[in-house]
Amino acid sequence: MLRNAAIIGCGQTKHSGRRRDVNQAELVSEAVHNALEDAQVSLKEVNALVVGNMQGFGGVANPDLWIGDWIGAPGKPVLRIATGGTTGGSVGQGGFYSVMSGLYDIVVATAWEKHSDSKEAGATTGLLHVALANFFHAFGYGLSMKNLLATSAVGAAAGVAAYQARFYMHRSGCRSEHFDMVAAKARRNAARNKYAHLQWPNCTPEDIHKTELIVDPFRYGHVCPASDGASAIVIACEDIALKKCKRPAWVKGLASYSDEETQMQSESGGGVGVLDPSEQMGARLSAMKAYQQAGIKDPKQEIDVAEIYQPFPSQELLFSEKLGLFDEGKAWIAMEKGETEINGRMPCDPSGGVNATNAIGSSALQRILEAGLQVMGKAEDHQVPKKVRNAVAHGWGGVTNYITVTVLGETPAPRR
Amino acid sequence: MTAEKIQAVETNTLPYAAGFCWSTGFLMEKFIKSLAKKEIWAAKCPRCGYTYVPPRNRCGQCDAKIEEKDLTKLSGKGILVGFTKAYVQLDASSKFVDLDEPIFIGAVKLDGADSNLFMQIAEIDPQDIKEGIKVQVKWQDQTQGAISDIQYFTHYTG
Amino acid sequence: MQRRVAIVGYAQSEYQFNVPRTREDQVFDVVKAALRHAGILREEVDSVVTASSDFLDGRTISNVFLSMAVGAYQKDESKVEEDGTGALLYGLMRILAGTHDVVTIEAHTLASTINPHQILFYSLDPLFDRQVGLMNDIAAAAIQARMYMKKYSVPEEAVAMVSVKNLANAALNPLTHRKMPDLTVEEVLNSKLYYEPIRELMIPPITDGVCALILASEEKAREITDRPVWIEGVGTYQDSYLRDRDLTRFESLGKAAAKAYEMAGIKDPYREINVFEVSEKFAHEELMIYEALGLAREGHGQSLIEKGLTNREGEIPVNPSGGALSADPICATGLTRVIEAARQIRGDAGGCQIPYVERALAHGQFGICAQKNTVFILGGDQ
Amino acid sequence: MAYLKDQRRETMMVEGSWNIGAYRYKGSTQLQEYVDGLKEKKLIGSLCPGCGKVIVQPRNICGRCHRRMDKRMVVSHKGTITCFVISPPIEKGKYKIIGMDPVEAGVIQEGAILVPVFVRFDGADSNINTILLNCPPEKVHIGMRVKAVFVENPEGKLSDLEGVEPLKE
Repeated sequence: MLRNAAIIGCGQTKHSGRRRDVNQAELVSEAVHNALEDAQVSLKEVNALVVGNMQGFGGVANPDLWIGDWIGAPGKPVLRIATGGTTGGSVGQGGFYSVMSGLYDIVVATAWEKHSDSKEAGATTGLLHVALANFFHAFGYGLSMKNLLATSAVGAAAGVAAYQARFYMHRSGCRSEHFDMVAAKARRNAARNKYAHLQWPNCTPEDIHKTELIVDPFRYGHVCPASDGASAIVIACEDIALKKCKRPAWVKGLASYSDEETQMQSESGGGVGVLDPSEQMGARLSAMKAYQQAGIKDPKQEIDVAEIYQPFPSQELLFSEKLGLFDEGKAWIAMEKGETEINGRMPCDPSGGVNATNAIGSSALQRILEAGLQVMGKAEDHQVPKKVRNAVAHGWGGVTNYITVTVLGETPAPRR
Repeated sequence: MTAEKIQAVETNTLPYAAGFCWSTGFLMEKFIKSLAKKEIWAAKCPRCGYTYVPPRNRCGQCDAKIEEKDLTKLSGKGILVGFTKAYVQLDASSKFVDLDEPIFIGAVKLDGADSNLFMQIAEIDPQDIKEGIKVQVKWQDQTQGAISDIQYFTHYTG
Repeated sequence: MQRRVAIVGYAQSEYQFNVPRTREDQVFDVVKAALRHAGILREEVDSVVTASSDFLDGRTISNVFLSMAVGAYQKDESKVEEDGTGALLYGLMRILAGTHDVVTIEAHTLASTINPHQILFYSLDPLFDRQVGLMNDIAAAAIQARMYMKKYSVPEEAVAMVSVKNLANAALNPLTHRKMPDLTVEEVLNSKLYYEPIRELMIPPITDGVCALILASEEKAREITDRPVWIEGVGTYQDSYLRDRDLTRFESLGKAAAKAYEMAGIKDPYREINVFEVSEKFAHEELMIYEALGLAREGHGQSLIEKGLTNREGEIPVNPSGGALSADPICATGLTRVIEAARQIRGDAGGCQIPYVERALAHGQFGICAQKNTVFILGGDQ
Repeated sequence: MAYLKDQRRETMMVEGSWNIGAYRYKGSTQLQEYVDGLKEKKLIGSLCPGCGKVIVQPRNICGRCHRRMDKRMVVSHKGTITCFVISPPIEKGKYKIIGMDPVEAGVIQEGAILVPVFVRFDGADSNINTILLNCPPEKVHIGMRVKAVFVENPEGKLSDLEGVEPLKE
């Protein structure tokens, strides 16, 4: 890195299933202005904006053209980045690169999703469209409804997640009950985060276990909600960050390695060569690169808190391993011992994570934002009770083939 | 089988449209509901005075917050600042089809507002449609609190 | 800029309507060709930035099945959803940041998938303009054209001359879509009226196209090629939404150009830049672009075309490749302009070549009535 | 205790749509080669000349090598289950797939338990997503040997491959 950048302000909206009190533009504006207020920066001082959502969910094409006027875009550079589930992570990283490049000094990165604007339940519109073009093509070759049920794992939202969980269980020895524990933790943590969606104080694994089975190994209680919400961060170069912020969250490493799509067809109905969707080479590579930039040699010791993108509880476990926080196949054992609780040795998703709040386009930016809050010491009720030197934020998207990994810390990355 | 032989085929798409139900927010809700009373409300920025129609809660010029108290009622009369005569329109299958009768689409600056509204201009002799003429709202006979309550803009009756 | 960055290779598909090949196939071929043109292997690339749009491609996460085709397997990848010049800017930022050295930039739209003007209808304010249901980008451009022509007394003929110039230039470019070497002003003015005063030959054809280029840091660029094309300046800005803009001028383009000139140390673009490749999505826009780029005073863009100054043989050739009017694969249009400008600097532009090009300007736009504009200044060695 | 509620006044809505039916997608004819193979009860994959991987169903491009996969291979009917999930008994009105209910459409019997699986056929370097037949759900395990089950009279459709069933070796 030739120039340091840091988060100096964070803003998000209250997330819920129906933020019908505002329209899409007002929702985004709420988060951006919260962030500006937090950073004590006016929109006039902002040099550029990086924005993003998943267009298909909100039903507005090129939403920055319309929404831009609510967030001071006129007369500013605006870059819209969208990479599926990692959109938020990519937007955040786009913001970091904007400042690190030396082209801009203060940049606002914002991402949002408003699921309730879609008539179809949950995220189906968007998720279906990922595959729709391919399904249409395959119908021409006699794709049956049974084939479709197999691909979608009988409707377990993102079908591949259920398969991925099974692969992980087989490899690590973890059981469905451990997913209950992760989900219960997410809801308990969310109850301490005033912006989160599914808040359930004192939720127990038994509460989750009582919910109906979707498809073994997943229950309804395991799955993330579809939320309305937006998040925004203010990113500044070194001089300004030091001037404006007592304890900025420095970007120490960032990477977004892609892998081959892990299930379904390639563009025209072909197979894929990833034999195990829980292998996640993209996550491994991204983490390696980001830690290398950050000068982190042993993430187990040097990372103090992790914000992992876990719409499904299995993913908190398997991705924490890919991020090097636990040994392969051992995350669930650490979780059983309480190491991933807010007051544990390696807190994972103290905010509740995506499992409690999923405004898709924004979710991965929220991980960066929450990691930033932990470093800045501003996470209020869900602040981890220890010194946070380094925090890692993760995002996944696409057909579990897109990854973003960002490392934030209390000091800038060492110069090479 | 060589790569050259691999051709693409066009897929038959199913007749499927994704539906959306955008929430409007408070100011826009007031705007739409007031159309039932044949009222047009605009939002005047408390800081710079720029007046938006339809209203919005954030000023794009100076970034000030705009609230319900900043709403002002407009007369529904304005000036045609620009227009075009449309010979085609997009049909349901997203193709351009010829209109039986060309229509006029105008950019109308309502008195007291700074935004332009892009609406149909009708019931004016085509030769009289020029930049700078005064126009006013033609309401539906039965207004119901929907954007379609504004039928089009037409000649100014004073 | 913190580092010097150069374009070291590029490739384009043939721009046509309804190419009978899949998206994946076309993207693969062009990226492969760009790597070959640069003379490097996929393994040497650090990062890939693509530009495409979910709405234009008709699927959420439009890039999800293309990662393999663009050569992003286990590479640092991202996607912008706007014009390809946005992807180029993002790729440039990644190199400037010092985290990457070689970046592939790819942009595509197969506009035959759906009428792209429908997508610009979908970009309207959903709470009002989309409910009214009258507008689209052509209607907006028509209102703009009329307002501009009225304000500065621009005759229809001057607008038609832009189409005549660009479509004749296109005849010399084997890749482009609409080629009309013998087109006359009368023919343009007799073509089908869409929205007065905009006629069929003042609108780009619906085009499928893919283009890609390879960007490298100075050290890498010197290793890869003897003829790097340097990025000397860049500027990008956005305007207000349609309702709250002065449609008779491209304010954001003016700012973008000023910023790019400042970075490149250009005081007098008219004399210091040898060729201009601009994205004129409607014929009248090119006249307004002249003004925004500082080549003519406000309202005087018409005189450049009338005097033939922007012809191939003129003092400031604009769009010798045929411009966006000859082929408009939406997200790829701006990146195509960059590639055409780079070809001019390297002397590789074939029939479109302008003699003695040292510096070139490329422009990309996105949105209704060019709401978002990006300008790049490119230069050769020396 | 249960979930905390977020109460706020909802504003009115306006509607709109995105017409997916207006798109004209293109797909590759490589799927035709695959279904032609199914008609003869053959499972066809593509071979990458770079890394030697065989992918079923065939695909055009090997991302690892950034090369075209223009060779074809036939893989075995026998394979191994690499992954599975088990559905609860499927009830009417529970699932919708592109607006259709599989029980109502008669594709699945009410109360049936479905076991979707990943199968790696011998000779392939990829998984195929299909359904396990003729096996009680409690018996399924990763590593289970299976063989392909075709419909009686294959017509050259993707649905010709009905699923897999346990292999008695």
